[in-house]
Amino acid sequence: MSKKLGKVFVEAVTSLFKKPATSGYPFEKREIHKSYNGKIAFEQPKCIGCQICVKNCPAKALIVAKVQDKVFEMTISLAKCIFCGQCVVSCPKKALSTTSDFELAQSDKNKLTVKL
Amino acid sequence: MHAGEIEIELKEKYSSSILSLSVQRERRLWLEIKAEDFRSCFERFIKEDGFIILCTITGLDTGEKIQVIYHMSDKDGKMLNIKISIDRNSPVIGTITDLFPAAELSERELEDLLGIKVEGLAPGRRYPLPDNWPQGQYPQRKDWDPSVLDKKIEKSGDKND
Amino acid sequence: MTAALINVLIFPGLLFLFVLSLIGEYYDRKLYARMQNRMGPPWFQPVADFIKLLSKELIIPANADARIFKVLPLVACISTIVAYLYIPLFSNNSLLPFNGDIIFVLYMLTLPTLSYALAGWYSRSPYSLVGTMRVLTQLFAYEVPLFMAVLAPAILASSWSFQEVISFYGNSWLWLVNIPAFAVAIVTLQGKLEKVPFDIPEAETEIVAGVFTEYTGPLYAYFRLAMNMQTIVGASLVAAVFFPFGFGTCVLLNFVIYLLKIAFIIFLLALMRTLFARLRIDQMLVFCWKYLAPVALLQITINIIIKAWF
Amino acid sequence: MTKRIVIPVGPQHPALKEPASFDVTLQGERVADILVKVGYNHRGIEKGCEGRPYLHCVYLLERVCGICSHSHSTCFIQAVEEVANVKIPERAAYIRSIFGELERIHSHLLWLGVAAHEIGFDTLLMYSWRDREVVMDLLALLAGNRVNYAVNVIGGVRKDITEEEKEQILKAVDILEERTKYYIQVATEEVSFIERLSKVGYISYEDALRLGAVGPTGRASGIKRDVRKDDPYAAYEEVEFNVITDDHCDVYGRAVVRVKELMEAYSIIRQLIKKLPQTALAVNVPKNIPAGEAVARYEAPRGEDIHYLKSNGTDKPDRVKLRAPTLANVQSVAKMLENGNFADVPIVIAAIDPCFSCTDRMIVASNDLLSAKENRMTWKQLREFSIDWYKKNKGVDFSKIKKLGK
Repeated sequence: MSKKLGKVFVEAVTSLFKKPATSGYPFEKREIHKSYNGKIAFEQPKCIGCQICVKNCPAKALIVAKVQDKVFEMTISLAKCIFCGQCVVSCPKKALSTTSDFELAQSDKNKLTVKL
Repeated sequence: MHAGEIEIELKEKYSSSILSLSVQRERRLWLEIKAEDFRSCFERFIKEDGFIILCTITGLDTGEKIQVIYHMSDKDGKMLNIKISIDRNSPVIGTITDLFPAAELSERELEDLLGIKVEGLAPGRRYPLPDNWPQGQYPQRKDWDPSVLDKKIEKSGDKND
Repeated sequence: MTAALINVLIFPGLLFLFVLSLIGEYYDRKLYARMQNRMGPPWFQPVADFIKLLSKELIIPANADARIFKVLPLVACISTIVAYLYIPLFSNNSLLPFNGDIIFVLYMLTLPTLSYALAGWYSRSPYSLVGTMRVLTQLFAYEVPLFMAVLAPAILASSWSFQEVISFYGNSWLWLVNIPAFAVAIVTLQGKLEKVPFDIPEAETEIVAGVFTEYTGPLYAYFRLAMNMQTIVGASLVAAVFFPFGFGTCVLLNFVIYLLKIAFIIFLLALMRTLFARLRIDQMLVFCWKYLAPVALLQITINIIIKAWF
Repeated sequence: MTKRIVIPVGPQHPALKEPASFDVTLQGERVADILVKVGYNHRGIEKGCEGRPYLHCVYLLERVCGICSHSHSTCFIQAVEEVANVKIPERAAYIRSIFGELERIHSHLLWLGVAAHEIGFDTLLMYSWRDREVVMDLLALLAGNRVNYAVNVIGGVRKDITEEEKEQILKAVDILEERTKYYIQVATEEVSFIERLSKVGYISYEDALRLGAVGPTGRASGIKRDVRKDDPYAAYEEVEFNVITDDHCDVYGRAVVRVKELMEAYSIIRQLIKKLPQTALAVNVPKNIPAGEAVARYEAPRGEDIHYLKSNGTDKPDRVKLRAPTLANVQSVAKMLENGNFADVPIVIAAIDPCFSCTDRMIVASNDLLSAKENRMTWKQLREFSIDWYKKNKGVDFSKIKKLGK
């Protein structure tokens, strides 16, 4: 090994004049990929109420309830959801999809249970 | 040497102690031996058959017996899984920390989770359960009831306010 | 009397130094961040930190000696401020010049370090105890090279007073002779300020916060303040001794030149922080005595030879 | 100096990102003795698996650890597939390997940053974590998540890699390779870095073997073991790569092994992308797995990961046992620190790239049963205490402020 002093000197000094790699998050937002596993989106007309998503959900975050004949309502607990996307894969009618919405924090616990 | 050849060789060498031996696939050998012959066979596996690496020790509760599986490996990646069955009511095994110091944590895990008594294991801190875990509760046993814990939590009244 | 009070409390004493130290902290942190390609803190961050710490609960460990525990941060602050009063900033004269004020300032700057050591000792926590040991060991390592380096220019000027040193160099280029001593002074100043690569006494990943581990709330705020003021005072001291120029008649220009000088020195300190990993205490000792002390000695020898030659 | 002091490093300490306890007895600055205690992070995952369908187990095991999530889920699935006697499609094997290597890249870059931070070299930490974002973004693009990718299903994978994504992977790999070359230079040339790392945490070949060191920790002591070579899984039989070893036996050697492994990972990814076959992504595996047992091995970034599975013919496993690499490595820490400096404790611990979440796997939450003696405050009590404190000491009354969420 050949030893040198201040190996990162050049990089450090040039960094002074570069745009910072970080950004002021809540004010400046980064673009999120469309394929991001964020909050689940639900298309009500497609749902047939088969409950496969509920059964396959590893976190037991989903509830599908029958509102009236052939109309189903879905409730998700964002606190429980682990954003694995298993429900999207499981759905036989493709009624579920992922969105890139990831800013889901709430100061009120009750608001974490959302009707989709 | 192929797994098949080793199988034949092991069968000849340890015929008196082997209960069963099977080759699942290349590099996976399963072996069940008598618990009382374990120590002597184990030493020979290391010295004579080249299984010099101890991967881990698994303990499991089959309902009638407690089984302990020693997962050994040689330098080519062949795995020898040595299974012994012991009495469920007073499970006792001998330590192998004199051969593999690294087995210490695995053996403590057996003590904590299954209540196996490991003879010859030097005293030390328990692992992995907390120091104030109640006596005689072995979570990895099939008949262990986790509600022992739940009841106490309810009683204390503080539910994540 | 009023004038003296103003001098001590407002300018160039407490208030001015307080503001300058906060600006200095911001500048240092921003530079450090930008060199690491980060955004760095917003301008009000040092003030916000200070106010936040002041409003926090003060916890004094049960084992600690409460009286000394409370007094030490003030000792550190006051001795730093006192040192500042004796350094010429933007005229060739300090507020209260006397012969030997260089030595006095150096000793006043040693006091905060000793108060850190005592603070760690009286905290009675294992981390603080190790921190104390390290503070003292480190003090032995850098103090001698620092003294030698700072006094080398004074030796050439044959005086222990700032005023005479500055007027000796006058407008000549003789101060360039002292550049090796300047390098030693900057490195040892880093050691005095306990920053990477010499942040051994408060190495975060080893002993949590070293001597300050048990300090919380306002008392910790004062220690931090003392640390920040020390940066400014140390930089001013080095600037006064090694850059003895820019003391013209226009006060405003002098002020700007003074700011530029300490900005340059703080930049060097931040750069050093960026470039190196933390040394071990034994490596620090070896480094100081094997490399820095000989260089400082060499500088003194050179200065004596130059003096004889003139 | 004869007086000894015991310095607790952990369970909470700035040097450790996860709870583990190392009680270091010091004699001056020398380490006289060290007592290791792990187990703070035991979450009962092994037990938890017993009551869950296989599908849920995969997600649960993926959350054993955030950094090597793919390792644990792949290792478990390999065991399940062996018991069920399923052969996964080739493309699935390739995609698993690609994710495995991407994970190795982000783990090693993370380690480089952490190691630099432990020795106070924060600039290197910032640089390497900045560049780690490249691979994290790539993973977010490919899998939808930055960690816990959820690409594995029993019988194959869930996410495909399209042509467009291939381009992006290759582009990212090029950027990373260039940066890694720079880090190799920094790690092998920067004086202060080398001074802090070389001859620190020495463990000889024999000791490493005896204490069962695995992964980069073992390889830095010259143990040429790598499950990818010894017991190939996924698509590792199809690619060529070197097992990096080093004979420094110290922390410096471990750093060198890791940065060089990064270069191997880039080459593996390139080969895999080039050869990626066109087959189905997954085969169907029935819910009920036949009775049997299997042991699966996986070369996680930190070393060899082992999962044991026993099934009983239902849709739930009978016993799952996992051995994370840290469990094998943590026991050599005491040996490495013999006669070491106290200042070296953090870096030596960090050098095995510890992951105590993997190691422990269980803790019982709010276990009030364990002892009522301990002085614990509930959230409510804590709030009341703070209101009282501010009223008394600062004259501010915060009680009017409504509790969030009520």
